[in-house]
Amino acid sequence: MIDLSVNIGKLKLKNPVMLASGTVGYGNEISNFTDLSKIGAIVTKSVSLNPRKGNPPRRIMETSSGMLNAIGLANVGVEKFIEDKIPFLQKVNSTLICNIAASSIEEYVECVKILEEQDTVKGFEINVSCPNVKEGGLVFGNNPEAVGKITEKVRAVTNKTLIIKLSPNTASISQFAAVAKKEGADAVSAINTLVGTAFNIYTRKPVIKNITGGLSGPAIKPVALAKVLEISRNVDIPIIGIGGIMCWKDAVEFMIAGASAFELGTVNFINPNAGIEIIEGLKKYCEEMKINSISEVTASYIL
Amino acid sequence: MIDLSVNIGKLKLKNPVMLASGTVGYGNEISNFTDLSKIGAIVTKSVSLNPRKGNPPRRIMETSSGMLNAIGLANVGVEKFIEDKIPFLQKVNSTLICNIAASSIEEYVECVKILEEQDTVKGFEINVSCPNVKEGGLVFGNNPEAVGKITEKVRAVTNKTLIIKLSPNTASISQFAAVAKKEGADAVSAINTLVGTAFNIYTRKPVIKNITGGLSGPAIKPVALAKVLEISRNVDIPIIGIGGIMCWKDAVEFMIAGASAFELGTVNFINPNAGIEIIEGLKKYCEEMKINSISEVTASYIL
Amino acid sequence: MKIFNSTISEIIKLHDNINLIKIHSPEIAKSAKPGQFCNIKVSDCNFPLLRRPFSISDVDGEYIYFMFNVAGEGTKLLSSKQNGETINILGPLGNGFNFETEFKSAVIIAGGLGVAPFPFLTKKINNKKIYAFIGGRSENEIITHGLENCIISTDNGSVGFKGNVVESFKRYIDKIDLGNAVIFSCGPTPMLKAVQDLSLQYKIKCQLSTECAMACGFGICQGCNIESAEEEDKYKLVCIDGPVFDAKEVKL
Amino acid sequence: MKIFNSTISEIIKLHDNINLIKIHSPEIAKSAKPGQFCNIKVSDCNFPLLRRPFSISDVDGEYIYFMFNVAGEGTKLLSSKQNGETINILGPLGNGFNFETEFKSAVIIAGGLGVAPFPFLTKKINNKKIYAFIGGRSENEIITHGLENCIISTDNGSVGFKGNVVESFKRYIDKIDLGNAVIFSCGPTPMLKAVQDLSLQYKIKCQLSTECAMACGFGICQGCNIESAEEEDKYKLVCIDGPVFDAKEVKL
Ligand SMILES: Cc1cc2nc3c(=O)[nH]c(=O)nc-3n(C[C@H](O)[C@H](O)[C@H](O)COP(=O)(O)OP(=O)(O)OC[C@H]3O[C@@H](n4cnc5c(N)ncnc54)[C@H](O)[C@@H]3O)c2cc1C
Ligand SMILES: Cc1cc2nc3c(=O)[nH]c(=O)nc-3n(C[C@H](O)[C@H](O)[C@H](O)COP(=O)(O)OP(=O)(O)OC[C@H]3O[C@@H](n4cnc5c(N)ncnc54)[C@H](O)[C@@H]3O)c2cc1C
Ligand SMILES: Cc1cc2nc3c(=O)[nH]c(=O)nc-3n(C[C@H](O)[C@H](O)[C@H](O)COP(=O)(O)O)c2cc1C
Ligand SMILES: Cc1cc2nc3c(=O)[nH]c(=O)nc-3n(C[C@H](O)[C@H](O)[C@H](O)COP(=O)(O)O)c2cc1C
Ligand code: FES
Ligand code: FES
Repeated sequence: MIDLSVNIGKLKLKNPVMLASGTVGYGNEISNFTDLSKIGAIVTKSVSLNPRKGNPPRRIMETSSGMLNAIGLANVGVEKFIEDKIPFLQKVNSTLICNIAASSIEEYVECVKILEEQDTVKGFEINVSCPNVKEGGLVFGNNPEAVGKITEKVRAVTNKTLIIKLSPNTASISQFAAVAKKEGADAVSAINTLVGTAFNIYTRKPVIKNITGGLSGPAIKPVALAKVLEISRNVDIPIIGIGGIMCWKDAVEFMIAGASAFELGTVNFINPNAGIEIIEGLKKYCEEMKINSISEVTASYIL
Repeated sequence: MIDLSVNIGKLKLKNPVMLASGTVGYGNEISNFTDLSKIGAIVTKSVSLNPRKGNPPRRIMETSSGMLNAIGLANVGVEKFIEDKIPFLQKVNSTLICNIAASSIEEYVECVKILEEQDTVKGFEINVSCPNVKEGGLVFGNNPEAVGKITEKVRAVTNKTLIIKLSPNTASISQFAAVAKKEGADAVSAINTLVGTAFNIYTRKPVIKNITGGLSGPAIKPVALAKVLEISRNVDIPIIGIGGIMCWKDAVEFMIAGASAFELGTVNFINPNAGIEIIEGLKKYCEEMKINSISEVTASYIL
Repeated sequence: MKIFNSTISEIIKLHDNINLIKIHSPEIAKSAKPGQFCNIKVSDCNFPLLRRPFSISDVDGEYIYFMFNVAGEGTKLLSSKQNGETINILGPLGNGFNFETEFKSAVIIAGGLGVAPFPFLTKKINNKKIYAFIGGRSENEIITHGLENCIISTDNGSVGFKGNVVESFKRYIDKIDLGNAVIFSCGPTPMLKAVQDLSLQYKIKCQLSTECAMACGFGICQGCNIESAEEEDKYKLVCIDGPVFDAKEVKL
Repeated sequence: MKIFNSTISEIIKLHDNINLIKIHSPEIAKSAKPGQFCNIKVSDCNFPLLRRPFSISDVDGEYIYFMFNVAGEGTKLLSSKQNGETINILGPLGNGFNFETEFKSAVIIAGGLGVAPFPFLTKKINNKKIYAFIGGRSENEIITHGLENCIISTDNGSVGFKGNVVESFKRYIDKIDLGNAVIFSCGPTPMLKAVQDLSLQYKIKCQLSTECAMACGFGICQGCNIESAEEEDKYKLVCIDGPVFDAKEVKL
């Protein structure tokens, strides 16, 4: 029997497959296509203190091996999240991580405080890196002090696993990982989307109403892997790898590059059962490579 | 008759199509496939003061809609460049821009000084952003002071058109463009490649010997467009757009986003005649859109 | 609503650029409703990355049909499929037309490929009086396959009424018992908008099948939002709240 | 050396996984030399991004042949092409084998798909004594199409000598007039390395057709470097200095 379980700080996941924020909704729709109880962890769509309408259409477009999105953190707000969404997520026998977005440090703290009470919520992923909102988002994500401050303040109000989700839109992501570690984060996740855009050449307007959007999908995989590797080589903190994972081979690459677990994003839109297929692939890989525990793969790179 | 000519500082190009550094060699091989005399400008492979052997194999790999490369600035050195390469480039009736790489500010200056004497060389593109060398490259590219210093010192020794080639591996590319402008650059080019990597999941080694490589091709186009737009909205300096251009439509997108001219990179490997085809495409676009001069397209975005 | 690997049994060319693809898919055939769509993976690899949404055009026994034109890379790949190949389909998705209310006549208003969902609907409402207003830019955009009582219009007048499909319908406004009619419309957004305005003006019941860019097709990406006419603070999602909306529900 | 849109006339299945594609390309047919290759665009779109290099396997009148197996996405697409489709080919590229020197016997040593360039070479040197050592993992990797005087080996012994192709050749070392022979070898790098070592040890003239990742195939990307055995300070490029190298020229 191969041990697929992994640890993220104090949190034990039954396997390293996590579903990324903003790409699984609140779990209910995707559960028509896949057995969520087999998934290591589910990260909710970013929740903010108050409901957000999100950006006007058009919010998405396909690019070469990728997609741009500017959803703008549309979400029901923390109150309704607890009321309407947690009951379903509770029944799913996975691990629930709540992704939090905010426009101010106080809002992060407030949100976490409220959700801290919820037993179903096993940890927080703090989104300091959303490229698609005017306030917060990258304003925080590109400023190490701000990331440090947010980590410190949120850490003070939660005993649950604390993950800081980092932006790739920076020269030195490991600097941010180091700050997060210093201020008490249990892990970092990398990467959020890259800032991108596209124009309609006849109207000369941006295709995405928000002007820029976040680039995700296989196009960004090499960048995401390099960011994970950079953190792994420089900072001793568990890393959750994200970016362009489409199949188990991609997932293994992320673990080799330093990830303890990984999140599936865009692939959920195309193959909502990808998580389960990846679990199968990981098992076969471990068998073939005579690996007893998947966690041995983490940061096993030979440079 | 549509006017395809554009100005980059004092330099007038017959059209905005430039061939990017490192993707046309020194012009001779690609001239088997295309008529270089019709191309707006040719940017040479980065030249350094002394010859460089470059990185050991394996140097390249394909990724989803992109490729990683870590050539490591292999080049013949400035002396041999003048002796062996300029004679051919002189005969080609295009405009020659010399791309310069160096490990120190002094080396940049020395190189430019030597090439300043060459009439065939009409301008310099200063590569402060190569991700694939240990010294120089991104060490400069991610430090605004260093970029400012290099620009200032090089400006002092040349009257030719001076272009600073910027790295996308940074949170705020416009900051670098602003520094370049302040220190006297005539233009900036954006973007160089994004840092990326890939692993062989069976050997656990990076596929590219250099560990990381530079990601280019259509995968990065949305990112490149966003960087060009960012500079265009923040700094008043001519921009040369680069990144994932495969056809004339991509080229028009870059011009709309703010570029006065653009460079073709990876596409040359796949279709070495792409430059000519893009010129034809631009003409038809201008006809259809009733544009008299292609330069009207530059920064014509409606946000 | 599941993912299926289904076999293509035939690709029929209706016009130069318009194809009807017949796929063996008993499960979807069984549960599908007119106006629903499927999200199709047109290749086995990561390119094109996203699935492509297509209305279920018709259902016949265990077979389902999609009608499509070659718009870009994805539909080009789809059109070059061979009989016997398998294709990955996610569906059926969306709400579909509501045709189980009381009404006497169905007014179909379709522009271009907007006819796609109507062969199936026509089958299901064959006890009603149907008027099918079919419009296109020119003759080779006019598809009447699987439709009944077609009233044709073309922008260039190459066949039928010269003018757009909404103008074509307007000529009949006095002739149809609009109080007992429902408009079912599908086509380009500007056309839908004209139909919507008309239906509100004349107080005709009206259902619009809308289109927009989609990533998932089943409610997890929030990429397909559309302005709600009823709620200020929330968008509707075309993929799960639609693609068919009551004309009063959305702002186009 | 140009870019051509050529027509596929046939795809012949030699084995389960091994195909021979016949293409009408008078220009390449006219100028090609054995050991040269072409860089082929296997799709009309940006995926897969790069061209794929394939040795010119044979030339017959105005037709050229490539032999390939399905390795990944690119070769999968290639294998699913239809007769009559056009395909974009850049070539011929590289230096090719040098067979215009004085020699009496040609020793071909090919592993797996390494046989690809040898039907063409065989045609050009049919006045020489040829020994064709053909190796593969098992019987279904053995292709003798277009070859002469084949001595077969398989790793699993399912056909011919049981062992690798270099061991197979070694058994003949005493039987061939090696002083007047030239080895022409193509196959996986570890095999080429063994052939190289052997040729240096026995002082046999030897030409190795090497393989590596390529972006352009004609000298502009510098992606295909290989360590030179002669110059410390410079790499050679497989695409223009090779793909065929004298065994003394390169470090494998
Ligand atoms: C609910 C729904 C039902 C549809 N039903 C049909 C149908 O029955 N027949 C038919 O021919 N077409 C239909 N379409 C449109 C069809 O999905 C597009 O024509 C198709 O996605 C184009 O793909 P492509 O790769 O060929 O074009 P490309 O332009 O290369 O596609 C690029 C991207 O744009 C998106 N896109 C392009 N055009 C459209 C469009 N009109 N609507 C939404 N997204 C688009 C694609 O999904 C893709 O992500 C429907 C769309 C929706 C949303
Ligand atoms: C000079 C030369 C001649 C060749 N001749 C033949 C031939 O006659 N018949 C044949 O079957 N194959 C030949 N190959 C190998 C052939 O190019 C690869 O099998 C093919 O590129 C695989 O593409 P893919 O998309 O199917 O595989 P993938 O693995 O999906 O390709 C991914 C990437 O890796 C590269 N790649 C994969 N395998 C190889 C390889 N072995 N060598 C170089 N690059 C590789 C591809 O070009 C591509 O960029 C030759 C290679 C070279 C360099
Ligand atoms: C449509 C969409 C919505 C997203 N929404 C969020 C979000 O609300 N919060 C967040 O932290 N990340 C969000 N992301 C980013 C993903 O969680 C992930 O970091 C990114 O997409 C890269 O992974 P991928 O390439 O596998 O998609 C979103 C991504 C997409 C495509
Ligand atoms: C193989 C290769 C070699 C390159 N070498 C150089 C170089 O020597 N100097 C430089 O400034 N940029 C170099 N570049 C970067 C390109 O000039 C260009 O900025 C980048 O590839 C993005 O454009 P593209 O997506 O069109 O390829 C190289 C790119 C590639 C792919
Ligand atoms: S298409 Fe993803 S939510 Fe509608
Ligand atoms: S493949 Fe580009 S230089 Fe050889």
